[in-house]
Amino acid sequence: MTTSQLSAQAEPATQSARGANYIVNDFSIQIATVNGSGSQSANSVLLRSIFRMGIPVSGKNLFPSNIAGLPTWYTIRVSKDGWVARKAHIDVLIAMNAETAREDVLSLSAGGAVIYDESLKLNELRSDLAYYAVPFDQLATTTGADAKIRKLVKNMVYVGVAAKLLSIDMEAVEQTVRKQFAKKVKAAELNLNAVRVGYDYVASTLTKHDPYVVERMNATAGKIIIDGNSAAALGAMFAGVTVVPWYPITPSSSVVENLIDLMKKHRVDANGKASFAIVQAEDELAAIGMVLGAGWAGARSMTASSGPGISLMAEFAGLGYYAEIPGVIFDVQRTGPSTGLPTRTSQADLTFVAGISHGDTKHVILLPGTVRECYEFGLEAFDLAEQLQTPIFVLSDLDLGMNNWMSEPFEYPEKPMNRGKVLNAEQLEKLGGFARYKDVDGDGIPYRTLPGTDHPLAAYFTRGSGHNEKALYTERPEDYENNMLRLARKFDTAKKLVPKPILQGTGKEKVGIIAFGTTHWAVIESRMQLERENQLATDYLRIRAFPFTQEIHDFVAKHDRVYVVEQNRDAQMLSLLKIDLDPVQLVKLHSILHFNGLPIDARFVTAAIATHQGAGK
Amino acid sequence: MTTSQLSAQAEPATQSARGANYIVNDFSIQIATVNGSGSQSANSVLLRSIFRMGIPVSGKNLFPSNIAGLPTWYTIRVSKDGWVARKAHIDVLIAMNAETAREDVLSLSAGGAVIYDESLKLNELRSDLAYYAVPFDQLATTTGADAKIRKLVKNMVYVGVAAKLLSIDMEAVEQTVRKQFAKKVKAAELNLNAVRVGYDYVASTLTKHDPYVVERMNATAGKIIIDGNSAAALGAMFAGVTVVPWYPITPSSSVVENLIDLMKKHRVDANGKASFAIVQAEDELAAIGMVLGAGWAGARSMTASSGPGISLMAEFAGLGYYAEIPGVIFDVQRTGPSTGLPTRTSQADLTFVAGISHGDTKHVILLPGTVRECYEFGLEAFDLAEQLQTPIFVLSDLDLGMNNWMSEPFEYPEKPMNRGKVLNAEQLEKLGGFARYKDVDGDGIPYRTLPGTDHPLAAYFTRGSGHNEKALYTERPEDYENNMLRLARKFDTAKKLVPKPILQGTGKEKVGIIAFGTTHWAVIESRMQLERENQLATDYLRIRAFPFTQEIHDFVAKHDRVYVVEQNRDAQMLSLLKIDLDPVQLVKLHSILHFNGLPIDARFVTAAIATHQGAGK
Amino acid sequence: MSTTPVTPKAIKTNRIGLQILDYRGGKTTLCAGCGHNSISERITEAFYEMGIQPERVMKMSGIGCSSKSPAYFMSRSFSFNSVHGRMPSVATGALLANKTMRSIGVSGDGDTASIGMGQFVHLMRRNVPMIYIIEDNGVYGLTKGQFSATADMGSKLKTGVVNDLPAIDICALAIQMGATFVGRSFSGDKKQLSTMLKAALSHQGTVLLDVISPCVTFNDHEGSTKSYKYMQEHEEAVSEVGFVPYFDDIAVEYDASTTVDVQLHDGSHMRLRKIHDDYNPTDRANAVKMLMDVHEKGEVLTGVFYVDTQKPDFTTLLNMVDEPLATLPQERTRPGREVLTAIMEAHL
Amino acid sequence: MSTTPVTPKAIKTNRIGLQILDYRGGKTTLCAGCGHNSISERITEAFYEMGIQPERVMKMSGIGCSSKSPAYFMSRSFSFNSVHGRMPSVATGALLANKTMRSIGVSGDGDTASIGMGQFVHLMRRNVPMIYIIEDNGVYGLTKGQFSATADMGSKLKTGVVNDLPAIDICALAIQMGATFVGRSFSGDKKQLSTMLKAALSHQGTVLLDVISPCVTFNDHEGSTKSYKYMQEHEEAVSEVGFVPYFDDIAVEYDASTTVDVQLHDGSHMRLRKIHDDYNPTDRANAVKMLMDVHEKGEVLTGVFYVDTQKPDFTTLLNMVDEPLATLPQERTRPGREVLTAIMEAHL
Ligand SMILES: Cc1ncc(C[n+]2csc(CCOP(=O)(O)OP(=O)(O)O)c2C)c(N)n1
Ligand SMILES: Cc1ncc(C[n+]2csc(CCOP(=O)(O)OP(=O)(O)O)c2C)c(N)n1
Ligand code: SF4
Ligand code: SF4
Ligand SMILES: [Mg+2]
Ligand SMILES: [Mg+2]
Repeated sequence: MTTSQLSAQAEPATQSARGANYIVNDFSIQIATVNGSGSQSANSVLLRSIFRMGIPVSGKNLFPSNIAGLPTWYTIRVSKDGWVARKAHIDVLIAMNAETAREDVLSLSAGGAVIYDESLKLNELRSDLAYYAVPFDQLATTTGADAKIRKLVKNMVYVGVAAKLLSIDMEAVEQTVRKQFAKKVKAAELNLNAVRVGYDYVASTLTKHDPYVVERMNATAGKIIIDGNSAAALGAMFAGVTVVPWYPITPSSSVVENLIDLMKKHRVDANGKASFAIVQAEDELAAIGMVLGAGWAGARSMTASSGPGISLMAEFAGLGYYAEIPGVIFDVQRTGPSTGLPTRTSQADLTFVAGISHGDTKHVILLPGTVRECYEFGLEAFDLAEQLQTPIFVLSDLDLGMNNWMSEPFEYPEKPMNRGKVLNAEQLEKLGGFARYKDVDGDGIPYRTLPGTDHPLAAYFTRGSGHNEKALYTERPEDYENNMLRLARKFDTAKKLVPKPILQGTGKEKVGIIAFGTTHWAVIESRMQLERENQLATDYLRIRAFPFTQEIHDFVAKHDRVYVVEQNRDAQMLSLLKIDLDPVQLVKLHSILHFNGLPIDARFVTAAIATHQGAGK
Repeated sequence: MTTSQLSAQAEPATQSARGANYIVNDFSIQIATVNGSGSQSANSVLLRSIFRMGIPVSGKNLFPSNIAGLPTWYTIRVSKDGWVARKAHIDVLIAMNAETAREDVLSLSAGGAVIYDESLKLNELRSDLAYYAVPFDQLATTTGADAKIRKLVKNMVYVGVAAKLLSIDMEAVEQTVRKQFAKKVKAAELNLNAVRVGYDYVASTLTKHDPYVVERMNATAGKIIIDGNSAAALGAMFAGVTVVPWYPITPSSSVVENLIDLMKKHRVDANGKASFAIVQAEDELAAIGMVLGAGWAGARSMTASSGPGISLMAEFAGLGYYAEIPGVIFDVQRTGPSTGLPTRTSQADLTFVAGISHGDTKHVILLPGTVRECYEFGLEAFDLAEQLQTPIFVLSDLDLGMNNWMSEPFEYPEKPMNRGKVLNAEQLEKLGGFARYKDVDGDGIPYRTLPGTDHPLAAYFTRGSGHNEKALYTERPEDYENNMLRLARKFDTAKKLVPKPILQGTGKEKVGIIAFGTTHWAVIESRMQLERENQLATDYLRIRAFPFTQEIHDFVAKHDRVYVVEQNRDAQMLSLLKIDLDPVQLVKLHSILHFNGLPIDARFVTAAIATHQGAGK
Repeated sequence: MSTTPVTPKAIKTNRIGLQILDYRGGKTTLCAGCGHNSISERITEAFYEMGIQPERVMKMSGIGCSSKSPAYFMSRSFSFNSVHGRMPSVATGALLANKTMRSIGVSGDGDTASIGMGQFVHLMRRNVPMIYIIEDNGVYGLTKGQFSATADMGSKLKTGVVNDLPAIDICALAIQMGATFVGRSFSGDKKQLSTMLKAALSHQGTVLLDVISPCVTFNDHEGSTKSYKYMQEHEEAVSEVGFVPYFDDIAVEYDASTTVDVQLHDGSHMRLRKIHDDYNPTDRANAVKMLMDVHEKGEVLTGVFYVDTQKPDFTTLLNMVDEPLATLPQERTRPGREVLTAIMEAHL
Repeated sequence: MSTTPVTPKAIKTNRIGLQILDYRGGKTTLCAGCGHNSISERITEAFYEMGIQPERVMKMSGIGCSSKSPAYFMSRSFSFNSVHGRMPSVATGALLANKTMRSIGVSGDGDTASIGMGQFVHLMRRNVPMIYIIEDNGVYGLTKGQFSATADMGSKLKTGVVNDLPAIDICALAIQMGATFVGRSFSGDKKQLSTMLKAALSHQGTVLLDVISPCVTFNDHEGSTKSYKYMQEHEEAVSEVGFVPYFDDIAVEYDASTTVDVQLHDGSHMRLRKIHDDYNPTDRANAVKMLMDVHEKGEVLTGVFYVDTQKPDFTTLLNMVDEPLATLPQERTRPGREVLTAIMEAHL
């Protein structure tokens, strides 16, 4: 089942509190602009103003792989029920880009609204839409803003227009703008003024004739809005990360760029000295090499990258596995090679990362599905890396990492850091030395020492897998095999330590769904749709880590049919499941795949499952 | 089931033509030396002399990862039945290395023979062996050779000693030496003299009291002895390879080093001009980059490497897949990272290579199991690469690539080269242009042009997957998805073009075995053992390529139980099968894994299957 | 050349009857004002003016704003936008396959001096016959403005972050490593850049042109040493570059005491009129020293620093047949049956 | 230091009471006569003589015969034999984690100048505080004798194959790229190498020592420019290197007109007595020029070419706390509860 085989169906209109004429708190807005035009802060004001009114929202930025001048779409989904996945259909369009305006209008939902620059003359394209022509340039001039910044001001004008048309509280807008420009009072006033100009224009000139409105709710109190990369950076900071070599690459750069800001604020001591080193490496080979060097020497070290950079790390990743060195690698997944769709989302690095490097390597992977998990796994990954003495990959994606998501606020870590099995000089003295690769505790995890440990028996020689238990060079077949078996045992131990999957549903349905990462959001919405429209109750298990824990095996065992939904072409999660699950269970698994670079949406999942269930009946 | 859980059992002694006291043409000889001592040519003389007597042989060199001074073992298996897999047990030991002599003797089969330097005093170690003490230094002096080369001469002395003790024809030895030193008559005489000194010493001083002898047969006529890397080089030369960037790495270096010699001889024209470019690159990233550049520009291009180098190629390999560029990559597999066991064999790059690179990549892999296939697939790979417009990986291993194997001679390619779908200027003129990524023929393979094609519509812009059918940049979801689906179709087309698996057995047994690459040799011997000792008849399918062809699905479908035998820890072939086979079939599959760096042997396979069959009954 | 459209009289054409239009590329997607766009224009002109058949040209690049620019000139040429930092190997491979093609590579300072350093050095060392242009803006444009390894010590990002690592002088490095035609120019200096490109097209060997090309979005502010303003204030030409193409019969006079005349491989002449005192474009060690000395002073030298027309290029060293390897017929790449037979006999 | 064994009087010990035995490594597995083994001995001695606690030392390497050698000296130090060509990054990471450690890296010419070029350049540029030794034999020893990128043009393999690409002068490159202590020596020159190593141990910044180290198995024949014989005939010291460690109170006289005295970071003094005319160990551009000039003549310059004691090393630039980052307690690496609360509020 692939994307193009299914066309999304429009949502059934929900009854409005204001009466049948309105659709309240359940629609999506798309702002079509070009990148580099500075619309981001306007879009953010729009998003956060609605959020401030207590209404669940989500924002997704669809941007091109260049710096300025190409079409960009920002979509705000307003959903009283709290659905935050991408919604394929758009209800309200703010058409600021002449280049795409035609196509944008043509793809709107019937009954939709179009706010557009009057020069674009879009109102002749379709008769089933509500049109609002706005003389943006003229209004921008009215604001009295400098010619230099008039382009930016224009963006704030559309915020005002939308606010009035959609009944967004000006009070909420005002608070949002003041918060967003907290340190720049003048800019705040300027922007607010522009908003008002837009607002007033509508009030004085236009009549609303579309059904989309917002109404205050109380569904966002105490919630935060944040992107996954900022959350991951927070996790890393509170995990006590100290060494961060990196190399810029979209969509992972902001993990480290956020971290830099955070660390400069919160990890510099009274003398101005840093408890960290963040280094822009010359490439990803160097970044991962530094991570391993630092991890070997005892630091909590991480890097962040995306597909092409991850590919370059393959040799070192294997060395990390074999030489048993902690380190954390965030892979914020995107689509294809560098000249693929680098600014589109994907979940297609999974199988590659699971076994990255030649030879028998296996890697532990964490799979955050929420911004909160970006934070929590960001924390957790460092404990796991040091406990397991191995590189830990955290697989996020562009949708999670770069888009804005609502979330419960994050909790301060209560557990102290777990620095793993490290022997100090006193312990060595008591033990009379140690064998670096001996499985003392039966969990496959050996003890290590850190460079500088002040004991004549502390040192050992680190190399790949060509060593015996005492870290001495050997080519003996038995030693090699035993070491490989221990590494496999260690991987088994990982199963006990990684985050468990999360079950939703009664646990007693016949049909199960498995998903991971951002696919989650489409799946939970789809479950509601399936239940409502197809009378199909489902259970749902969200996988949060590789290797697979027992719950995953049990889930499949307990269901008659299990849909594995993911955002890649090659059914990567399904493949890993096939390798690991009891073979008798595998007939139950069915793949639902989405891989066109856009975030998966609920309608796609629902249609695929409904069709398949129909066929399977 | 792992190596150490099973200990090999001694072969039942076979009846000798000379009477019950002899074991004829069915034993193994191990020469224990240190590397850098020049024993290679002596060992080769021994191997080839027996071969020249018409007796099937195989030779395996177990060498350390350094240049000189560490223990090295060369094993010659003499097998009238033509078994050439490694045999775990050694019958005749030539102990030249004091460091390992004790252990070497202790690991001999009962009733074995030991030829050793008298100074080593090994004869007190065990009472169940036949000992032959030889004063090697003294004999070497007797030869009258210069002090400088006496060390080398000593090696030839043990050839003479073994020849006499094992009844190897001196005539065969003489012919072998003369052929080996064809261009150095003096060296031939010197060596022959040393052989005779050893021979005469035994004749005059020692009495044979072990059972191992050779007797002329007629089982090697017309056969050649060659290593897989030389064979692969031959294949590449006759495939018309033109651009060969490479970076040295054991055990792949000799692919290119042999190729250099061959090309200098056979691919330089009368004016001394080369029809090729072989370039030592600065690393494997550069090597694969040059392969892609050359393949894009229309050349038949290849490189050869091993695990660490293959890992470094990950990003480019993905680009090759997405940008659809032909190229051939030989991966001569070894064990672990660079500091693993780089001079030991392995089949552990399979899953990594099958999906090498981030994103949804899939690669075509050829899996030679014989030296002849190294040649044939060496040829085939270039046709496939150009037909499919994609990188083709040829997975050999150290055992196949660097050891000596008997083979039928190779056949001259009768098919003309298939250069794939390339449009020239006239065709373009007729067609009025072309769309680089359009699936004109429904096989997923588009047409391409080569740089320099003299037509204004010939050029196109090559990038990864961010393009439409016309090779123009796009970020449209539909275009992206369609292109990905076409690539998947192309991969399906590959199934029709790759070498089919080979079936052995009636095809009607209940138990099947699947293997690939060098595991083949242990499996065929094991089938005989299973049939003879366990009354277990088996069918056997040797997989020769990925993606899997229909025959593989059918084979599994037709059998009740199928053992997948391979030389890695993680059951890599089994994993790929699990992903691709009909899930209902998977319960039948069982893994037999060998991963201690030594080539797998038949006894290991037999014991594993016998045990499992017992358990399964 | 049968496919070249017949041109009506009025339209301006070059030596081989093509219009400038035939050398144009796709519409740029780079920022308005980006230096890279000016360089694309100069490249277009140079190939047009030298009358080079576009189909005989390979345009190679890595990844970055700069590396996109081959899409914006000469659409009739063959182009390969490869991976980040590894264009040198791809370009080398393509030239080995077809040494009869001309090759122009476009890279960025990040693409070359950071991730690409290894391959870059080895391309120079091999003297691979191509024009290698670095569109040098001191930052990673496409990933939004981080410092690259050519950023000068002390230069500032928009955010105020100061670079505390020394800049790599890519020209000094290229000369040391073996490139045979090395110069620097500025995207804003039409005349110099055009002349240097045309001369580069006449050279057989590695031409390395480091073209300062301001990033208007991320590195064109006060405190940047790669801004238009900084370049206007600190550019110092080491020589005036003149060029007389081989197909111009005009004998241009020059003063031998102030001007070095270099005859290039295709018979064209490059005339380098000294401006800088230490200037000697044929002395490698001296050229490196001059660059290092001047760099310390904060000046940006431009011009042709070094040229060597004697050193054989890489394809020559390999002693290949004259025709492209890519399209040699089977008869010339598959040895005969008797060769295999003989080899098999040797292994009997 | 409680764990240091008490030594009976008669046995020779160093400043910190350790015997030379405490600095020994495992038995070498390199070829008898390999230059690398001599270098291991010199390293052992230098650390012993300088009285450096072995546990305070990290031994880093890539892949190659040379890169194995850390196993053959100082077993009481911590060692990381990493991957081919990427030791610089691993060493950098380790020093970031623990800048209080000393770091010595051993690499080969293949490991550094071929596959490792990218990382090498950037290590130099950062002036990472470590001693980086290239055991330079002009070939890949461990893969059986192919040319590396430091092989001289025209030098011959045993098989007769001639190298037709120019050698990379790794010292000239290191100086240009920013290393702050750059010299060349010869594995056979005990005195010079020992002295340079001891001085190197007193320097805070990147020390690059290119040590010609003949490969007796693959590159010690006639026609090689990296053989013992060639070195004996062509070595030309640029200066005599003297060293007065900080813990020796002796004031050694020297002639300031012929000798440059360099005070190193730990207070030791290096005395460089000029032999070569152009010698000025504090002039970067000049040092590069001298090396390039001499290299053309086929001579092999040895000695300390360049030293800069002013430039801050990389760990200093990063302005880290004094203690190793690796072992900072949780209180210093996990900000307090109130920090998270405030951040959460900002995102409300
Ligand atoms: C392996 C890899 N790492 C990182 C990236 C992300 N990336 C794209 S362009 C770029 C830097 C480009 O800088 P430069 O070469 O200076 O070009 P500019 O954009 O400044 O012209 C980076 C880091 C990538 N595409 N591939
Ligand atoms: C990625 C990778 N490529 C290739 C190799 C094979 N290899 C091992 S050592 C070596 C060259 C070593 O040369 P050099 O650094 O000069 O060291 P030497 O042995 O001469 O001391 C190579 C190519 C490897 N281990 N890893
Ligand atoms: S970001 Fe900079 S380099 Fe990139 S296109 Fe814009 S101005 Fe040019
Ligand atoms: S091969 Fe050469 S470099 Fe390697 S150990 Fe032997 S002599 Fe040394
Ligand atoms: Mg740049
Ligand atoms: Mg070397």
